[in-house]
Amino acid sequence: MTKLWLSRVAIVIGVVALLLASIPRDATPAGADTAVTIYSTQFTPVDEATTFRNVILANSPASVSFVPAADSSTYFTQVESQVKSNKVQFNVLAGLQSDFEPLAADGMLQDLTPLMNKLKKRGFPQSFINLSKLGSKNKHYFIPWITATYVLGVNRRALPYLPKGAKVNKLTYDQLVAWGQNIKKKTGRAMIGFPVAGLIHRFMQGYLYPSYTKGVVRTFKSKSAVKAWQMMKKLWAVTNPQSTSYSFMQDPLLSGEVWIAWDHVARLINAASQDANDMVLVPAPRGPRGLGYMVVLGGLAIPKGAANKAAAEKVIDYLTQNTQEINILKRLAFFPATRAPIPATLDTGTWTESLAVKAQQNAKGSIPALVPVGLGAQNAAFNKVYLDTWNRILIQNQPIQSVLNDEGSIMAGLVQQAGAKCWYPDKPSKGPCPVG
Amino acid sequence: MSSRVETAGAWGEEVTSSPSVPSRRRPRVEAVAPYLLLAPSVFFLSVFVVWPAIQAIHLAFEGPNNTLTSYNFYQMTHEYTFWPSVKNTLIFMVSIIPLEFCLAFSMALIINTGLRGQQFFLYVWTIPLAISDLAAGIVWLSIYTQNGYFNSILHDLGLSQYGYQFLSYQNTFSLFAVCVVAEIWRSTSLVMLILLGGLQGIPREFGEAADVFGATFWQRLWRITLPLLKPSIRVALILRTIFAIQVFAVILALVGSNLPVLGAQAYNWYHSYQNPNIAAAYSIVILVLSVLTTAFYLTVVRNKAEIAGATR
Amino acid sequence: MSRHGLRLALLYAAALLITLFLLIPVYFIFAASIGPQNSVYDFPKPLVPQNLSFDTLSFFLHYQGVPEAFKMSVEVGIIAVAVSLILGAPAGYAIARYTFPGKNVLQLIVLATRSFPVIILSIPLAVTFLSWNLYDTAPGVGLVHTAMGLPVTILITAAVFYGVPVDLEEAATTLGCTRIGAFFRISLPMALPGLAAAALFTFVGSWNEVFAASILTLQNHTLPALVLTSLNIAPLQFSFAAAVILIVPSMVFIFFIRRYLVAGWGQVTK
Amino acid sequence: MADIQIQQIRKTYARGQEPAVRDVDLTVRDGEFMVLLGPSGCGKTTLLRLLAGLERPDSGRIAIGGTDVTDLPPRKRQIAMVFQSYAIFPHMSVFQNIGFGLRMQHVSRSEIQQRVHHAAELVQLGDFLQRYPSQLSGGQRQRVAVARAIVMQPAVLLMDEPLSNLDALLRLQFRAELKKLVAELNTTTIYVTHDQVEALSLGDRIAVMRSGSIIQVGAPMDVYDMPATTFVGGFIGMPPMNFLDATVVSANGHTTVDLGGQPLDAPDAVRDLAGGDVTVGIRAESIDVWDQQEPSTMPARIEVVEPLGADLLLTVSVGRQQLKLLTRNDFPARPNMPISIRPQQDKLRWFDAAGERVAPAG
Repeated sequence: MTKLWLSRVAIVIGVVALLLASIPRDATPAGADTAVTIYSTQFTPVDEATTFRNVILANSPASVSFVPAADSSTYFTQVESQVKSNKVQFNVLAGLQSDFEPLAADGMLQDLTPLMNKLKKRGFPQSFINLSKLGSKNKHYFIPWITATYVLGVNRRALPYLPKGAKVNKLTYDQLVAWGQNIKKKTGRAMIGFPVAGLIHRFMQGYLYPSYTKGVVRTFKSKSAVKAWQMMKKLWAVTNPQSTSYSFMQDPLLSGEVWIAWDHVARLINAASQDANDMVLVPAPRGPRGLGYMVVLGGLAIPKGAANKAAAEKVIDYLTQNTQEINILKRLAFFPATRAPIPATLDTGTWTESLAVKAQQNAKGSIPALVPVGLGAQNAAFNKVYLDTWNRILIQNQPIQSVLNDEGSIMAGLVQQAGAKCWYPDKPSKGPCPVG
Repeated sequence: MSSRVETAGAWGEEVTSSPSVPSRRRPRVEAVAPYLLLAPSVFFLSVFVVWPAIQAIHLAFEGPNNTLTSYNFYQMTHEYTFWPSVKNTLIFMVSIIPLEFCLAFSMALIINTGLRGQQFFLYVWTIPLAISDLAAGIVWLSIYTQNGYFNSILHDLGLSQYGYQFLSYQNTFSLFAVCVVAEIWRSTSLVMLILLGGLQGIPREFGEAADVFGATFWQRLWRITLPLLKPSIRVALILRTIFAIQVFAVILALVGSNLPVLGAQAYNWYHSYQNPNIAAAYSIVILVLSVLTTAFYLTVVRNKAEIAGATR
Repeated sequence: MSRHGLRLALLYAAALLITLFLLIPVYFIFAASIGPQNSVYDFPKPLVPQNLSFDTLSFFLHYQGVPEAFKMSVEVGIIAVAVSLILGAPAGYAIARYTFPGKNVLQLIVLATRSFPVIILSIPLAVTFLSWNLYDTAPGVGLVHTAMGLPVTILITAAVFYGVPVDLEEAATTLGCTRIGAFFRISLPMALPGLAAAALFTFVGSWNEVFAASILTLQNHTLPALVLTSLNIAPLQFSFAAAVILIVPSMVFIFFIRRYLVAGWGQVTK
Repeated sequence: MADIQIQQIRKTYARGQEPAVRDVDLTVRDGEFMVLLGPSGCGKTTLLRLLAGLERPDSGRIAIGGTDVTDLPPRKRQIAMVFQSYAIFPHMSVFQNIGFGLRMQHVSRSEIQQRVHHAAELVQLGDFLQRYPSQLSGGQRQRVAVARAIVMQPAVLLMDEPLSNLDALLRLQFRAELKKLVAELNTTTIYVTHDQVEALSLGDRIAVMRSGSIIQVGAPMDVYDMPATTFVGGFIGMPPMNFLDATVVSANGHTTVDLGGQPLDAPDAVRDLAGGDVTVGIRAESIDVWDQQEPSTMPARIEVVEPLGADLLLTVSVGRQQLKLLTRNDFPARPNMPISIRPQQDKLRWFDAAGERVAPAG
């Protein structure tokens, strides 16, 4: 009996030891002095983060650990609490302009003007340089780094079903609806997809609302917004109902569950690259007020109280070099925020992407919407308003106007609390942006 | 509770019990010994269970600047997902428990017949006990997702070309069914263990006596086994119900927000929307439901003997 | 076939059916995680994996954050096991060995805390832990897992000590031991396998717990918390591999403690 | 080696309950084998546990070898105990079990070796020292328990029903071995049992207990022959003593009782009970029996015949009362047969209505 028991203990200890031994060691040993930690709202998906670490950071001048943030709100509270408690673990912040904005407003970011002057030769567009001031007069709080947008991914098998007169590069929302209906009629399947468990709020904030109302907050419950939602209801009827659980569209595109999908370029690029023969990327559709689209500008900043500023600046310098910018384009589908020369030999996926992006930007009457600005800790709640609106109107079939009124009052409360002024394409406001 | 109980201890085989030894009074030091031994645990549980519970209530009523308010509850109940999530949680609970009980009871009875391979069955049947709700959700996701294994089998059988959308929000019934199957798969083991523990505490002679008197299998089950098993059944019911009310990771992994439930709402409010007050309000709803169902079981599933005992 | 034989056949058929229901999903998740990475998009999926490849598993294991989360999970588990044994074993011993006023009430309270929803505890504790500097640390999560595991530890250890006859301790005291000496020389060695079972059970519980772990951590996730927060940003194969990694260790542990599980839960209802 | 003095020991387990041991006095002489005998629940085990120090008395004193040990823990009392369940440590080998107590006393390793081997030889376990308890039979475990106790060379050896878990044959064999062993060791021994045969065969003296009190202490044959109460008479002996109810009749300075036809002369001590009830006790083997009418006998009728081998056990009715008697196996007994019986006058024991013996005086 004792022997049996001993052998059992041995086996259990063995399993524990195996478990411990099987913990893979960290690939990059953390050199204490030069180690730089990047905290980022971008490249958070598992695939992207892996590529970022293994490819983009491969030749970095310092050993870098890359920490993806759960979401913008977490990012904000985390940085703010670290800076306030003076225990800053992050050396570099990577995020969207909208992520930096509330941090700068609360004085959490260092002034990077000297670095900006040093890096000016990278050739940032003037508009980006202006944005990096984040409303201040002459301080630059972040270095422009990457830009990205959202487009449609289309499986070529859907092309035969295009409605008459519609061109896949110049779709309107009504044509998209007709296209979906056509597919459903002929194949019996709903083949349009939206990342409802993913970035769907950006679709409403940057595409649907600007295209139909040329606004986001001021026009939230307007008549034209109601029209937009009426169109959406028709579109939703030919949308794959599994959309409610999609967080990225490349998976369902690749598996053939959907043929037409809207998403962030970085979340479509795998489909476009892996299945280059079947997949094309095209500009988002246009609405009655124009082609609303959203460009996100990502930058790099340094939080106040961060250790090792020199190494941090070196890392920022490194990441904005042409090689890295082009690598990010090739591998992660974010475009350079610099004048990095785009090579002619991009892979097919990235190439069709760049075409789609350009077409979207150059389209007549395009409305480049901004990522919501000035909401700070209310970001998550603000996005939730859009998500709830989507769910209530499309999934629960509640009456459009009353949902918009309901959610509009919640939104008004949030904007008020955050004190956020209007952002483009809404007309500027003096105080908190009024919900209309 | 009797002062000594024979259990399958490590040395159970060679230990023969002496006739019941009455409880023994010990000198004064020993009279406080049990309290001293229990004190650390009680203290710990107070700090990490009782105190947070009080805190939760406070948090749920906390407004800006430390004021007290019921606004959190107002906001919670006016969220469009609140009532659906209450409803879903309750339906989930009500549909799981009877199914799971029948299955668990059958499993316990089968093991208790002492059939050959009993050890093997016991091990396999307790495997899900090792599987977290999160992992269970993912496991069933691999089966029920549109291009998952279930649809693959249907396809191979020629029953479906592209597969069914079991996880679509439109198909409420299949959403529920999928979650219920996954949860039953994961948690029946626990119920089986509790029932089996109880079954093994019932002396075989009772059943044999009933056999001798010509009782059929069902009569025996109904008149001998079930009444004697009541304490186990009650514990299993209470634990199981409370866990069902808390259900969250299985559903998050399997159907995401297509099926809002209270646990997932609390998680989302804390984690995604960064609002601990409303999250706490949700947890209070969970607490109230738990207390109500426990009280229900305690009054409904009672032994006559216990009622007699209570008046003693 | 005789009536008895028929009944036996039915019994085995039922047992087999249940076994299949419980095992097949485990088989599928293993099958889903040992293909090459993009086999997750295949439809229809082969029921027997075609190309064996550990790509997916190794991708998961080497994904940044996973090794750390793995380590965190082990640390949290060890803390939970250690603290709940140190606190719970004496309590279990007291329940098994002494009769004292208030014993039944105490036992009931201990059991009640087990059934207390962890959801309720986590949220206020997250707030409290921030001020105690325990937020986002292994001890913080470990202590909450202790609170969840302690009641069961007490019950299992009580069952274990019930199984060690009082006579043995008394015999030791007549042979020259003090009461404490008798405990350490006789009861403890005999109870060790049972205590180990209680420890493993606590470890499995901690290893699997996800709600408290994700609420109480931000960057230092445990493995399940990491998987949960990655559900929306990870491809399917990542989740599948995660499920396998989560399942394997606890399956092994359960194998060793299944006997005690029956005894322990049997005890609960006494 | 030591004597034991127990004075006015009382033990109550829980408030409001009857005491398990009530104000017991008992003296055990040095080297004596004292058996505590009684039905279950009579307090005999409690008394033993009080002696061992496993229980603390409510009141009263216990002295071993002239030292007051009432407040001492078990390990300081120089006692050793054999438990009913044997209480063999399952995680230790036979050698470790037997040597456990010596190790606790920090006896040198070589001495432990030597003493354990000696003790093991005494109980014929020499070949089993490396085994574990799970590899032993019930009888062997019992021997380990005994060896573990005697190896301590205790002043007092306490045994709590050590044979009760053995089957009948083993029990018989062990009884003799135990008696020889204890006689050789000459250790003061207290032995608890509910088996009167064990008590009679083993003890130098027997203390019969009932409801927490000692009713009678005496040498086995004295207790058998002269039970202090009807309880003792009924508890000891197989078959138990016969008890016949009778009314005392006093006439002409002669006291007699009528047991069914034949008046019996009563001793003087019974005379005081004239007109009252008396119980007459007689052992089954002290009744003479004839298969025909005899003068000055009582008529009786056989009801049951049970052959016991050497003897026949007859259940007979005398008037309305029943009694059991033993006779030789060549007696031509059949059910319903009329017979004549006569109790041997000098074997008659007389008890008053409360069951106390009134005659003959002890």
